[in-house]
Amino acid sequence: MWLTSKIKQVFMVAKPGVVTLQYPFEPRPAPENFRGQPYWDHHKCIGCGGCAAHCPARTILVRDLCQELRVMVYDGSRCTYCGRCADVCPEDAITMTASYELATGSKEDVNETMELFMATCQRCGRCYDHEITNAIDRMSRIGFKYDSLEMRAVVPVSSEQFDMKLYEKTEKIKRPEKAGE
Amino acid sequence: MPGIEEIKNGLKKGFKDAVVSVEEQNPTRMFVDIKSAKVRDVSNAIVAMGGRYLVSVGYDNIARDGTLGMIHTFGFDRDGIYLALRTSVPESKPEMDSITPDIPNAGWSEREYMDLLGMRFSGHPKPKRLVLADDWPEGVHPLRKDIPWNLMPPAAEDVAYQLDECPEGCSIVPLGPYHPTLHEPEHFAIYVDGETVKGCDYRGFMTHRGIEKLCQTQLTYNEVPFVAERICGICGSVHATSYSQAVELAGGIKISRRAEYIRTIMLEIERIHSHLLWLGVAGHLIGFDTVFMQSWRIREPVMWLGERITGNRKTYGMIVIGGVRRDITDEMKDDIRNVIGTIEKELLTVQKAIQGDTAIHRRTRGVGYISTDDTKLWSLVGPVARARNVDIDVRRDYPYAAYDEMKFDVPVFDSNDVWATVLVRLVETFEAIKIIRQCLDKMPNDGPVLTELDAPIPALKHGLAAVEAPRGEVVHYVITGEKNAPERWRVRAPTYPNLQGVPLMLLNNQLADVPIIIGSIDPCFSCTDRMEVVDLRSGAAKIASQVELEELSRNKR
Amino acid sequence: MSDLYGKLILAMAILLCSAVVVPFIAEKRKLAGWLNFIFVAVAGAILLSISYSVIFVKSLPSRLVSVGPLDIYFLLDGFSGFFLGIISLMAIVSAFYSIEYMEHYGDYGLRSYYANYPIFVLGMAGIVTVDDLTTGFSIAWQAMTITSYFLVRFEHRKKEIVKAANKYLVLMELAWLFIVIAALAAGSSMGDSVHSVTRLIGETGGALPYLIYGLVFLGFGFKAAVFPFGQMWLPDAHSIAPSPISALLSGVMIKTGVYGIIRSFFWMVPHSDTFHFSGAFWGALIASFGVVTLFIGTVQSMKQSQSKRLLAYSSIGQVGYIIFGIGAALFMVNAESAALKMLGLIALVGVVYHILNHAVFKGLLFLTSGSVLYSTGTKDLNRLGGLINLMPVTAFVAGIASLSISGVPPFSGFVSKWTLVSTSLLAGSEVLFLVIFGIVALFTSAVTLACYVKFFGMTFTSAGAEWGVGREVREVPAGMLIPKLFLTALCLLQGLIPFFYFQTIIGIFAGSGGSLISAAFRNLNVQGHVFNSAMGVSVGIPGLSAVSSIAVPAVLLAVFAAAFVVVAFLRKSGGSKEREVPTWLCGYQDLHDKNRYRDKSMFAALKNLLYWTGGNVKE
Amino acid sequence: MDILTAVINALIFLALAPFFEGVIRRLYARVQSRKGPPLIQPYLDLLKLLGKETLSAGNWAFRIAPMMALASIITVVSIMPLGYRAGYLTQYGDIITVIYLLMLGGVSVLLGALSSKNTYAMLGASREMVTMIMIEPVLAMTLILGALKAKSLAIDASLSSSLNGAYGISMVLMLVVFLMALQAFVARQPFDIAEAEVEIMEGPFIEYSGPGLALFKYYMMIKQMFYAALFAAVFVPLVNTGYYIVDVAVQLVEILAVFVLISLLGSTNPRLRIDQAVKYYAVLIFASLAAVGLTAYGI
Amino acid sequence: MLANLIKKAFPRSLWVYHCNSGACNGCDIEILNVLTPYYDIERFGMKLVGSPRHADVMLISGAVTRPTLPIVKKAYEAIPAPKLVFGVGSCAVGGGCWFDCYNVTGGADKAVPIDYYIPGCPPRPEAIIYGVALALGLVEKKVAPIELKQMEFPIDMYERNKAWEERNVIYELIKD
Repeated sequence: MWLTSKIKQVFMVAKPGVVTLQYPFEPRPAPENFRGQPYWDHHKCIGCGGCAAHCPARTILVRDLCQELRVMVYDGSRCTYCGRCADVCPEDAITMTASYELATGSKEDVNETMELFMATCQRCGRCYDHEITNAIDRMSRIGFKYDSLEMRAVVPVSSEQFDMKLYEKTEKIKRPEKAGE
Repeated sequence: MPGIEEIKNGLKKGFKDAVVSVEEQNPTRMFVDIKSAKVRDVSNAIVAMGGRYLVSVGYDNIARDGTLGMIHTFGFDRDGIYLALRTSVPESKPEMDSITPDIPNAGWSEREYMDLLGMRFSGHPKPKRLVLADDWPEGVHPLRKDIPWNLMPPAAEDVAYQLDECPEGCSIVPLGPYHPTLHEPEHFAIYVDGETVKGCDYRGFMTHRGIEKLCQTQLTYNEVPFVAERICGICGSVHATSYSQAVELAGGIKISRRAEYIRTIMLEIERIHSHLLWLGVAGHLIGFDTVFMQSWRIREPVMWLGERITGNRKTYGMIVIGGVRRDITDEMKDDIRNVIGTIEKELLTVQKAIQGDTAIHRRTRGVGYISTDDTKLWSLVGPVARARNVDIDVRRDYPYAAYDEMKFDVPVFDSNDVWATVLVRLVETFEAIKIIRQCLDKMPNDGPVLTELDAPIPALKHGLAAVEAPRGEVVHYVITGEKNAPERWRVRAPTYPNLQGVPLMLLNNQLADVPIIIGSIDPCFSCTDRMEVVDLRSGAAKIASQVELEELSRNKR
Repeated sequence: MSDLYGKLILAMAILLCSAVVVPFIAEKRKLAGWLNFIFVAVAGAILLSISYSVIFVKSLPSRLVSVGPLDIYFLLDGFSGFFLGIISLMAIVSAFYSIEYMEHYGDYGLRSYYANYPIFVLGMAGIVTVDDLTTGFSIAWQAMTITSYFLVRFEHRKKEIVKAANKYLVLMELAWLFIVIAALAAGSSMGDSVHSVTRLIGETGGALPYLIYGLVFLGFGFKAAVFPFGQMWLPDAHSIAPSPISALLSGVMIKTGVYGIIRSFFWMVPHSDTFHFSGAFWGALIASFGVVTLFIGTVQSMKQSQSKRLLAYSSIGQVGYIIFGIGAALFMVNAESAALKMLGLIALVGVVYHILNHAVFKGLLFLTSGSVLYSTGTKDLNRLGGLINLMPVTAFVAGIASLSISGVPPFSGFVSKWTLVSTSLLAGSEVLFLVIFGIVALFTSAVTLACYVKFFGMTFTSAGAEWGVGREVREVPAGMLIPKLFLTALCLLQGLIPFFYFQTIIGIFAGSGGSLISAAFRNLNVQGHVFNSAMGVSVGIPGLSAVSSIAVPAVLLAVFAAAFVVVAFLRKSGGSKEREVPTWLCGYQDLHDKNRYRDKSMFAALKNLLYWTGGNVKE
Repeated sequence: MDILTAVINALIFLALAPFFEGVIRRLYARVQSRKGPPLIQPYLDLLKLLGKETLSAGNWAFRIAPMMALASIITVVSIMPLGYRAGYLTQYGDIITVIYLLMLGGVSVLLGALSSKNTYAMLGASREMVTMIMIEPVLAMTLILGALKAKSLAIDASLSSSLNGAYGISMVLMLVVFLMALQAFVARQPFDIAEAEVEIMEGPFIEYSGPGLALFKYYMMIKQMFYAALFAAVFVPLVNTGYYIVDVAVQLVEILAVFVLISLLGSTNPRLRIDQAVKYYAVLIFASLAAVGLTAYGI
Repeated sequence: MLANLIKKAFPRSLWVYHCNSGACNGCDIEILNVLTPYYDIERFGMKLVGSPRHADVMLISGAVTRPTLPIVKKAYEAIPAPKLVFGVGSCAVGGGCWFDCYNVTGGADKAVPIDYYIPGCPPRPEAIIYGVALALGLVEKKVAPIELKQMEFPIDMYERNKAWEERNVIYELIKD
C-alpha cells in the first residue's frame, strides 16, 4: 500500500517535469482584460467625479481648487484595482492598464494627479456654487474626509492620512507627451 | 409548501402570546416576530422542529423606535426553508435571554453583540470580549449609530484578555498570531498535558477591520460587493453572490438566467481553486510539501483562467446586484472546458497517488474526531459536517443561482475525522468540474448579464441568502436602507460556526495534530472576523447625479 | 602494619565521641556544625590514611579485634580500603556542607542530627571492614541503619516523611535478617569470620548454597536497591532526607550493599572438590537483575518531577550498572575462554571505577539539588528554572556532574560506562545475551542523558523560578560551594586521568588476597593487557583483535578544543553584534508561568511508550 | 602524514556538507516540479547567517551551545575513516566513543533549546531527545554488528567488516533497518519531528539567529553527511583499491547516492507524529536486535 | 575576505518571515503561491521561515489592525539586523478599503518602516517576484508618479493673473 502509493507519487511528479517560469528574466504579459493600474485620460475626463463617488477604497479625490480648476488625485497606494471607476466612467476616460509591475520603494510612485480645466459661464464667471450644499461638490467629497479643506477641522484624525506631497511636483514626473503644458 | 405551514402552526400553537406576527416573504423564507421574553423557548422549539441554527443578527434601531433588534436565524434543511426569528429589546435595558446554553453555536454571535451593540444576554456561559481589541475601552460600542466609523478611542488602561482557566497540571502552548500554521493572525491558547491537548481558548478577531462603520457614509449597494469580495481572498465571489442575492431577495429583483449561470460557473471555479488550495495546505501542515507543491501547480491554471475571464486572479469583481459585470463568451467557454479537462486528469493522478498512501492515513485517520450528534449540536457546516455524516448542502437544499438545474452528488462520509474531510473535498472538486460542464452546456445564449435596476430598492426589507462556499454555508442577512444603501448587513462565514467546534475536535488529540485539525476546517479567519456589517445611516451624501452616472455606466455596454 | 586496626578503632572511637559531645552544643548551630566537621574530618583523615596504606602499600589479612566485650573479625585489604576511602571522603565533604546547609532547617533542632551523623559514618565504615556476617556485621549494620533512619526522618513533623522512614527501617531490618539467616544457615555461629562461612559452604552441597547465596544477594540487594527492592524504599528515603545525608545515602551507603555482593560472590566462594560454585548461573542472574534495575530505575527517574526523587531513582539506575557489571564479570570470570576471563576482570575494574565515580557525581548532584533547595525552597522542577544566571557556580557544577553521570566523553562517567559496555560487547562474539545487555546499557545511558537534560534544563536553564519561587534567589554561601567545587575537581580528574584509577584498581584486586580473582589478576597479566598511558586506556584482549577498545579522553578533548577554537573563530568572523530580546512566543503571549514547559510534557511520547515501567511520581 | 589524513577527512566533511544539503534542496525542488535553488545555496545561507545580528536569550549556555554542537561533530568526523583509510585520530576512539560523542552534539542542541526559554524550543528539545534515545540504539547496533564480526570495537575495524567479506543475512537485515531509520538520523521527513517547521517552527532552533543558527545548521548538515558516509562505508563496500583518492571519490559518489535516496524519501512522505514515530523506532530497535542476534550465530 | 563574502551572500539568501497583520487571505495565498512550481521564489535563495529570529525579510500583508499593531512591532524587533520589510498588497501599502476604520491603524508603514511596496489587490505572483527582483537589483523600477494636465484654459477670456493668484492661494492652503 505504502510502496505502491509512493511509486504512484513518483510518477505523479515525474510527468509534468519542471514547470518553473523564468519570470523576471522573461516578460509575462497580463491577459487582455487584466485589471492593472488604472490610467486617466486627461483628454476625455469631464471631471464629473463619478469615479470618486464609486470607488470602494475611496482612493480618488476630486476637488475644485478654484472656479476653473478641478484637481483629481488618485492615491494608488490603497487602490484595490477593482475597476469600478472604469465601469462607471461615462466618458471611458479610465482604462485599467495591463501594467502590474508596480513595486516601488516609495508610495508616491503609484499616484496620479490630474488638473482639469472646467468650463465656466462666460457671463458671470462661475457656474458652480462653492458652498458646501452644492451637490456636485459634495459628490466629489465622498470618500475623502481628509482632503477636504473645509472638513479638516471637523475630522482631525484624517488629515494625516493624506500626503500633501501628492501635489508637489517632482523630478520623477512622467508626463504624457501630448500633455498640454 | 406544507413545511412552512407546519412550522407556522407549531409556533402559533405553542407560543400564542409570544408570536407577534409571521411573514412569508416567499415559499422559502419566513420571518417571525416574537416578544423578547420568550426567545429562548421559541428557539428551542424551532430546533426541536428540525431547525438548524445559522446566525444571529443584531442591529441598532434606536433612531426609529429606541430598541436594539436581534434576529436569530434558522434553516430547515429538509424543507428548504430559512426562518428568521426577530425580536427587540429597549435600548435602556438591552437584556435578553441567551440561547447559547441550548444552542452552543450562538455563543459567538451573542458575544459579538455584547461588544458591538452593548447588548446583554442573561445566562451566557462565557460572557467575554470577542471582537474588539484588548485595549478597546469599555462602553464604546462601534456598531451603534452614534459612533463614527473612524473613531479611534484611546487605549484602555491595564487590560489584558483573561484566558480561560487552564486545567490542572496543563501548560499553555501559545499558537499564533504569527505561527506558520496559521497564515492569519489569530491566537489559540492550547492547554496541553504532556503532548495531549486538553482544551483550548481562542482569542481571534485580530483581522477584524470593522467595515460596517466604514460603509456607514461611504458606499452604496453596488460598491458593497467589491468590499464583500475582500472579506476573504479565497472565496470572494461567494460573499459577493450571497450579498447580491440577499439584496435581490429583499428588493424583489429578478436577474437574468444567463447571469445566474455565470454566477454558478464563477462559484464552482472558485470551489475548485479553493479545494486544491486546501489540499496543498493540508499537505503542508502534515509536512508533505510535495502534495502542497503539486496541488498548487495543478491549481495555477485555474487562477490564470480566472484572470482571463474576469481580469484578476482571485478577487474576481464579477458579481454585482442585478447580475454579473462581465460576460462569458464562447471562446471563454472553450477555454474553461480545456482548463477543467486538464485539471480533472491531473487531479485523478493526485487522487490515486494519495488515496492509498498509508503515511497520509496515519496522520489524518481518527484525527479530529467528533461524533455526528456533536456536529449537529454545534451546527457545523460544509465539508466539516459532511465528513461527519451530516448531509447538508445549500446548493441542493436551498437551490440558488442555477443549481436547481444541476445534477451533482453531495459526498458524505462517516469516518468523522480529518481524512473524511480530505475525501469530501476531493470528491467535491470533481463534482464542481461536473457542474461547470453542465453550466457551459445548458447556459442560455442570450439575455443581458446585468439587469437594469429601474426602481429604487425599498427600505427596511429583510433579505437572507445563503451560498455554499467551498468551506460551507455562507449566510448573508441584509436589511435594506433608505438611501441607496443597506442599513444592516450581516455576514456569517462558514468558519464562524466551524471554528467554534474546533476545541471539540482538538480535545484529546496530540499537539502535533493541532495544525492539521485547525487546517481541516479550512479556516478563513478573515471571513470570520469580517464584521462587514454595512450599516448605512442614510448618508446625506447621495446625490441625484448618482443614478444618472449609474445609467451612463450601464449604457456603455 | 597491624596498628592499622588500632587506627581503625581509634577513628571509630573519635566518631563515637563526636556523637556524644556535639549534641550538647547543638543550640549553637554553626559551632556544632564546625565541631562535627572537625571530629569527622579527623576520623576521616585517619580512615583515609588507612585506606591509602592498604591500597598502595599492602593489604592485611583478616584479624580478630576486641572491641569492648566483643571479639570481632576485621578485614583491611585493598578492596575494603577502597570503600573506606570513599566513605570517609564523602563523609568529610558532607560534614562540611552540613555546616551551612543545616541553617535551612531553622525550626528543627540539630541535636539528633549531630548525634546520628558520626555513628552513621561509623556504621558504614564498619560494614566494609568487619569480616563476619553475624555479630560484627549486625552491629555495624544496625549502627548504620538506625542512625540513618533518624537522619532520614529528620523533618519528623511531616507525616509522610516519618512514614517513609519507617518503611525504610523495616525493609533494612528485613535485609539484615536475610543476611544473618544466610550466614546461620551455612552453619556458622555468631562471630565466625567470613572465611569460616566460606569453608562451611564448601562442605555443603545440593540446594543449600543456592539458598545461602540467594539470601545474601537478596539482603545486599535490598541495601543496594536492586529492582524491585530498591523501588520500595530508596526514592522515598533519599528524597526526604537532608541533602548531605542524601548524598551519603546515595553516594555511599547503597555501595555497602554492592560491597557485600562483591565480597560474597568473589570472596565467599569456596574452592573445594565437593562443591562447585556455579558462577555462570549466578553471574547471569545478577547481570539480569542489574540490567533490569538499570533500565527500570533510569526510566523511572526520567518520569520524576522532583529533583531529589529524580536523583534517587537515577541512583537505582546507576547501581543497576554496577550490579550488571558484577554479574557480567562473575559470568565471564567463571567462563572457560581466556578472552572472556580477561574481559570479566576488566569489567570488574569498571564496576569499581563506576562505584567511585557514582559516589562522587551523585554526591555532587545531591549537594547541588540541596543548594537549590536551600536558596529557592523547592525541589519541584515545575517551579524551578532559569537559575543559571542567579546561581552560576552551582549551575556549572551541576552541568559537569550531569555530563559525567550521562557518560559524555571526556567526563568521568564515560570511562566507567565505556568499560562496562565495551567488555560486554566484546564478549558478544561468544555470549549473545551479554551483547543484548550491553545494548540495553547503551540505550539506558541515553535515557540517563534525558534525565539529566531534564534535571539541568528545568532547574538551571529555561525559565520559571521567577514565578515558582516566591523569594529572591541567590547563590549559596561559600561554605556550600567549596565542597561542591572540591568534588567537581575530583570528578573532572576521574574523567581525564582514567589510567591512574585503572592502575590503582587493578592493583587493589591483585593485592586483595583470599579470592579467585586476585590470583586471576596476577596470572592473566591484566596489567599487561590494559595499556595505560597519560592519554587514556586501551584494552587488548588475547584472542580478539590486537587492540579491541579504546577510551582516550585526553586526545578527544584536544581535538574538541581545536575544533572549538575554529568554530569560535567562525562565529566571530561575521562581526555579528549581540542584542538581548524577549522570548518569541508567536507574539500574543509573553512567557509566563502558565505557558512554561512542564515536566509532564518532557519526553511525553517516550514516557507513554514506557508507561509499564511504573515509577512513583510524586508532586 | 597520518595526521594529515585526519585533517583532510574533517575538511572534506566541512567543505562538502553544505553541497550535499544543496543537492537535497535541489532534488526536493525537482520532485516538486520546480527549479529549486542553486547548488551553492546552503553556503550562501551559512555565510549570510554569519553576518547577521545575534539575538540572545542572555545566558552563557545559550551562547556556547552551538559552538559545542559543531565542535563535537567536527571531532566525530575527524576520527571517522573515509575511504576505508583510518586517520591518525581513529585509533584513539572506538565505536562507543563515537556513539557518546554524537550524543554530545545532541546534548548541545538540547542545551541551546532549553536555555532559550521558549516553549516551542522545549517542545522541540523534548522531541529531539526522544528521537535521540530511540534512534541511537539502531546506530549503535549497526556499529556493533560490524564490531562483532571484526571482534574488535575499533572504528575502522567495525566500519570495514563488511568490506572484509562478512556480508551475511544479518548485515542485509541491518541494511534494511538502517535504511528505514535513515530519515530519522538525518532529521528529514517523515522524522523531522523535532524541527517541524509548521508545527513548532524549527523547534530547538527557534530562538537562534545569526551565527548561532549558522553553526547549528552547519552541525545538522555535517551530521547528515556523517550518517550518509556511515551508510556508504558499512553497507556499500564497493571498492577498496588502496589508493586513497580513488576510495574517497568512490565513497563520495556513494554518499551522493544516499543523498538522492534521502531526498526521494523525504519529499514523498508526510511528517509522522512523535508517538507514532516512537512506536516505529521501537520496531526498528527490535529488528536490529534480531540482526545482532543473528550475528552471534555467525549468520 | 570572509566578511566580504558574507556581505555578498546576504541578498542571495533572503529568508522570509510572513506576517499577516489583518489581510483578507488574498495576499497570503499569493505569497504562498510564489513558492509553488510555476513561480518558485527559491530560485533566488528565498524561503519562508517560521520564526522571526531566522528571517531577513519581513513580508507584511494586510492593513494593520488595532490588535495586531503591537504584535507586528514586536515581530519586527524580533528580526535580527540587517533586515528588509516588504509591504504586499493594497492593504499593507496604504491601508486598502479600510484604511480609516475604527479597528484599523492604516497601512503597514504605520507600524514599521517599509523598504519596498508591492501594490495590487492581491498582487499577481509575478508582481511579488518583481518586487523581490527590484530589491535584489535584477530589474529597474517601472513606476513613477503621473501628473497630467488638461489643455491650458483659454486665458483670454479672463484676467489671467486673477485666476492664477486664486489658484496659488489654494495650493498654499493645501501645502500647510
